[in-house]
Amino acid sequence: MPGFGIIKGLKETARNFFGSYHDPGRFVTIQYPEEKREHHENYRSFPFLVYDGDPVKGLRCVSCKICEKECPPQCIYIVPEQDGSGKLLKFPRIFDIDVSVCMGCQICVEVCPFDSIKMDQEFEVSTADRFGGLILNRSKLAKSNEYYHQIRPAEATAVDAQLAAERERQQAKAAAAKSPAPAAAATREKKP
Amino acid sequence: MTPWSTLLALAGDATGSWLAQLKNLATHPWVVNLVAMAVILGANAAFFAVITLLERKGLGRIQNRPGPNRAGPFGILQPAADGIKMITKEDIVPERADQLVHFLAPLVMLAPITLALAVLPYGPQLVAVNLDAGVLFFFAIGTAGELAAFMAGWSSRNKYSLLGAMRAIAQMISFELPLVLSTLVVIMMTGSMSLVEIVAGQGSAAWGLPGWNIFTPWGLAGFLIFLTAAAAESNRSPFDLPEGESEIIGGFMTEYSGFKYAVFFMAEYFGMFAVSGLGITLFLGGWHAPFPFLEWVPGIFWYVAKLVALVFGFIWIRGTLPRLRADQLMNFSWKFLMPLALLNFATAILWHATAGWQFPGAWLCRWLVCFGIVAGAFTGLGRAMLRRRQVGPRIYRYAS
Amino acid sequence: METLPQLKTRLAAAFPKARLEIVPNGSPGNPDSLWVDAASGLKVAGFLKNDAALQLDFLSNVTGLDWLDKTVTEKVRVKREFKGQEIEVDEILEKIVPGYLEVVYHFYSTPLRHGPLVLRMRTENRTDRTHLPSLVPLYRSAEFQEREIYDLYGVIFDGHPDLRRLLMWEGFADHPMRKDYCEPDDYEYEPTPHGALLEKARRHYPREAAHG
Amino acid sequence: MDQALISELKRQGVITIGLETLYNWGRSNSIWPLGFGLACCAIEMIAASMARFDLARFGAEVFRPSPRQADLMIVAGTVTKKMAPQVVRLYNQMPEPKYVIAMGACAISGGPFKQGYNVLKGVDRFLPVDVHIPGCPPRPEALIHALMTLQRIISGQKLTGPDRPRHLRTDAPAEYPVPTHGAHDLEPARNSSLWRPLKITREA
Amino acid sequence: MVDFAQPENAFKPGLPGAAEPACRVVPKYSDQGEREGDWLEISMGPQHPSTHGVFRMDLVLEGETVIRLKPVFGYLHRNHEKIAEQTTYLSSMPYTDRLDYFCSMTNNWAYALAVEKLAGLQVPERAEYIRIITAELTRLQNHACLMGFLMQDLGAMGTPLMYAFREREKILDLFEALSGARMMCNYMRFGGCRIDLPPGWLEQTRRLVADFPRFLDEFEALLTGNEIVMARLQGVGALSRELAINAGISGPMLRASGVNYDIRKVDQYGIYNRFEFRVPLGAHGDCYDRFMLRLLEMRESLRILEPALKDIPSGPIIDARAKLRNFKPRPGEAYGRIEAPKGELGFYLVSDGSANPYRYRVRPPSLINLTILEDLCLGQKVADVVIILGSVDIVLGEVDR
Repeated sequence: MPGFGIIKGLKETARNFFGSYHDPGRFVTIQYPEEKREHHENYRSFPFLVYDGDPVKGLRCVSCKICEKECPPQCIYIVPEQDGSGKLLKFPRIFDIDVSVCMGCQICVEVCPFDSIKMDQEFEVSTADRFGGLILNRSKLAKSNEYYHQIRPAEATAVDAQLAAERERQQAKAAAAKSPAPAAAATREKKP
Repeated sequence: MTPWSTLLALAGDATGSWLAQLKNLATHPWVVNLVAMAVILGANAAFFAVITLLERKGLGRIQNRPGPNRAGPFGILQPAADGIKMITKEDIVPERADQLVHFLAPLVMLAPITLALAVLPYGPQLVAVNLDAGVLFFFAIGTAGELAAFMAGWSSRNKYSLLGAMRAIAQMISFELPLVLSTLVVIMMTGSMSLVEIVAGQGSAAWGLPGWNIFTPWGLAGFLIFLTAAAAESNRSPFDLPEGESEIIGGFMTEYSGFKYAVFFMAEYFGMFAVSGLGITLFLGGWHAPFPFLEWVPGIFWYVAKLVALVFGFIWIRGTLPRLRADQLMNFSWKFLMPLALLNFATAILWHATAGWQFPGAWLCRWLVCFGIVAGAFTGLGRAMLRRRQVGPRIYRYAS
Repeated sequence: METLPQLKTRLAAAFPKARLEIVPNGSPGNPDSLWVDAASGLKVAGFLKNDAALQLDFLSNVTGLDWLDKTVTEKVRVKREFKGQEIEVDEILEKIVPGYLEVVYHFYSTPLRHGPLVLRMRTENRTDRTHLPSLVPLYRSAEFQEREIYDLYGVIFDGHPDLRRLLMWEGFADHPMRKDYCEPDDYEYEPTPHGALLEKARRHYPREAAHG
Repeated sequence: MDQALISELKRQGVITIGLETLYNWGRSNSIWPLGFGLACCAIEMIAASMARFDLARFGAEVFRPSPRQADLMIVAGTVTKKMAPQVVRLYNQMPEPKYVIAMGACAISGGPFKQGYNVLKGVDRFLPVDVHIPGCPPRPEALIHALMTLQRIISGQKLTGPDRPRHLRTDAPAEYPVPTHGAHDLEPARNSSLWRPLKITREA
Repeated sequence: MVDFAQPENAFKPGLPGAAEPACRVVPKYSDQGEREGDWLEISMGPQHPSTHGVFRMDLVLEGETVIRLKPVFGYLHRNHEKIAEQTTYLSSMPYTDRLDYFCSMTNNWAYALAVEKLAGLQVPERAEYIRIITAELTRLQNHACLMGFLMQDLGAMGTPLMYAFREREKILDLFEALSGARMMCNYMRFGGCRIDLPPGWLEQTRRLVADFPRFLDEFEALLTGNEIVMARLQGVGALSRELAINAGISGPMLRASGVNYDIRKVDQYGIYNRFEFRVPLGAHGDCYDRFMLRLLEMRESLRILEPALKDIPSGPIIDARAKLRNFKPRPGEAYGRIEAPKGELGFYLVSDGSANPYRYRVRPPSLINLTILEDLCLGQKVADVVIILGSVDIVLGEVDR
């Protein structure tokens, strides 16, 4: 009978109408400013710099400029710190990220060998200030390792473990360079 | 003396001497008419505000979301915010538009519909103008909307506006016919063109059931035809071609901004209230309560309840159905609704002729026979229309 | 599908005047391609389409390529008079090999489900003799792709029914996908300039340019 | 009316609302966007108006297809040079008061595509942008956040005085010049009266 | 007076020099002096509610009948290919997300496939499974959204679109949990995938796959039997089998015209040969067939997903030889293509041995599927143009690149 298909459709919308009052599967709105969805750990928005301890001195970044080079839209700008004699130090004097260009692709995170740049989960950054509000400088970018743990617990723990292992290896190497024999013994001891 | 003046007079008597002195002035026909106009406009405008909110919330619920809920508690002030914004918005008239016609079009749209609203009986004694030929007046005045649509489309000097206007004219004229034909049945059966009398004729309830026209086979068919044609007349989905967003932007309203657009918008809703009101009056018993034991509730309540129900039906349909194409719309009107409406006459005549049947179960028998005719015609015509266009469900095969 | 050398032999037999050449692909596992001269390109494509063993009726992809003029240095042994006697010396000659625009077609067959067959055509140079035959009379799928190549590379397809710019606006003068295209943009506000971007924005950022 | 009188009236049960407050409230709660999507961000804009996020809660789900009835232009996506004249024209066609949200990196600055020859490096070279949303694309929540930012901006506007909004100033243009397509680039490539980039100062 | 809608002007494939013009000849309409006044030229787009972005069609109408249609592209031409030639291979990966911004996963896959062909990388089995799962999920959400948008073009006040987006959000949640972004996943890498599945992800996906048929049933009840939908879609924009092949149409649109050509079956890239799925075919090639085929393909995608989610092995997710930095494939060229939801998405790469591709070309299914837009629209009503365009399923990011 003609018209039956229309009635079937009407039935479906009516079901959704009434369902929206009792069935959470049919009322899917998350009323944003009051309710916020928990982001998954992997969620990413913009990069930030991780520091341990001191917000300036504790930055993990060594100003190697790999991320600057690899960043597809070229939104990172790094100038390394120089000491009095003009020698470049392993520390960024300027670290700017233009979030008005950043596309959040995470490639800087992937290529960083020092686990110093990570992806943030902050997305409420809309602003009326075109020039001031959209360039993140070093102080705005620096966020503590605790914050990193807070937003990405599993990943941060893994990174910490890796860094600790790395440091240990470095120390062991340094010790080995100083006095070969005891260091070798130390490494042997560590093995289960 | 109209009910309004009666009310005023009563109020004057009750409150005291200074108001009583106003009584003479208050019963002056000019004052009475002005007050009636103000009440109709005010009440409908308020109702319009409520309905826009209801529509946005209802559509939202159909679509699994809450709809406006920030402006005021539960979003009830949303129409107010829209109104404030609309009124204060800049009014743009395109440079090369026909300035005068462009200005007049919204007014020409709104004014006749307001007049049409004046002849509807909202309750016992609650009719602004009780005309003997109310139905005739309603249709005569209602057609002016087509003129307004064309004025708007022509004067805007926009191709989409023009397309929209052309569509609006074609559509409204085509659906005028089934609309009028479906009401003629009621006029024929009631024997009056006065809306007040038509409502009065539906009051008598048999066996505690309402005596509304919709409970007769010709009334049911007439009502469905009327509803379809009314949706088309008021440009509601699935017949919202003249302003089909996805095709021709805003149709004849494309170039209107600010308050003029709001007037168009309002006129469109007023138009919907008017035809729905006519439908209620003709088929749904007007202000009558569904059952005699509910008669103590004021008639205006029933009228508004029925109006809200009808409008909600329109919203429901709008939330579900896609729109037809222009030529399909014409086909639908001329080759489906028209024959059906004509056949409905025959059914009504049959119903009238068999009124004298006396054997037990005669009423049911009459009902079934008449309904069978209409339903059979509906199915046959529908099938034929779909088959002619080779439209139907398909079976798909898979690659081996 | 038959191998490319087999096909080349068959084509050479069918079109004795056509110049055919197999262009080897340096990447292992990927098919080599067949280079056809512009004059017989359309005929060869028609053969590929209608041949019963090939039935390459699906022209999937049309690509433009820009090969710049190359300066080739080669060592030549020449005889020179040196202190009265003739000796043979090595001389390095610099020769400019004219660049060309190339169009690469990828054909597939829907009934036989094989492919791709890669066909290439080259223009004579990059400047004034950039005509190639259009394959639109055979394959409608080339219509927009050839327009795109005309737009971005400047290859003129003879026989195309509607050769206009596809992506850039009418009145645009350049062919931006060419390797030597220089964009007109002015990077006056670039807070993070470095690398290629700094090259473009150098006028506005002399200080950054200095310390690189 | 001074504050004392207002609070006194409030104590008496009379709530006074200034015309300015009412006007700003009405405007900010009924922002109808132009149904105008350019690229990827448009999908997130659509997603923001869909059931999960529901822009309608703010009264802003009425995506008008005609610029004449719209209040807000959400520049959602890359503005190419080919498209730029149309974007400016659409803006000019909108009635005052009108607002612009630059949604996503491309609309703000050209974003990842800023090195393209056909990409406009930020829509603010031709239009006055009220709110910028970085992100590529910004989440739908970020769009809602931007809408709330815009609402805050509107609510805080003074209708008189030197810092009244653009549409009430006589010296501010109601329309912006539409660029034309030249042989190599847009002509002009930017609206110099509008686009005044800041001199970049680096923190030492 | 030439009637443009007449079939003799329709395109006939053939060799040049044949009696009939092989290529469609469109006379300039302004030559027909006496009828000029009756014609209405309108420019639909670039800002139009149903052009799916910034697409423009120059229409000539007689009444409401289309007698000429010229698509105009380039309003979203953002120079993806040029930028890719100036950056490294890896840097182009996030840009591919922005090609067809509904289907970033399949775009990633197509690009990764082309580079893997170029560099001879092997993809571990687990990564292949993940790729198939994400690609089929992408297909589900793309087709669902397409149908929603098509209904929007038909004028259904957004309700089907809302339902489609309701389901899409669930899939996007999965993508976000996996890759970190809703739309721009940037998930695949040359020789595998970026990160392994997060814990619980498979379970969530299984639940989604189990629930999805309910949504499909709802959609079918809402739309497929609806007389208005049938009347609007059936018999509109019919595309013949010959023209479809000749014009390089691919994807569901090609199969709607009755051509059995699914690259998942033909090329058997990835590990599609391990899965049982059927290829639905249309008989009429009209809008309704295109619409229904997508619905049927969604059901087939579910048939791929179920065993894939069950059988997924553990193991590495990326080829150990794949390098993230200093990736320089040897000189050569490769063409990799996959069956993206919109059609055949191919990447043609030419390497000159440096870190940047010498030529990076995207074969955009959306653009090539539009080749026949004018043929489909001639003689139809202007209201049909938008639904024909909707049923072609284009995304402007891919059309203009």
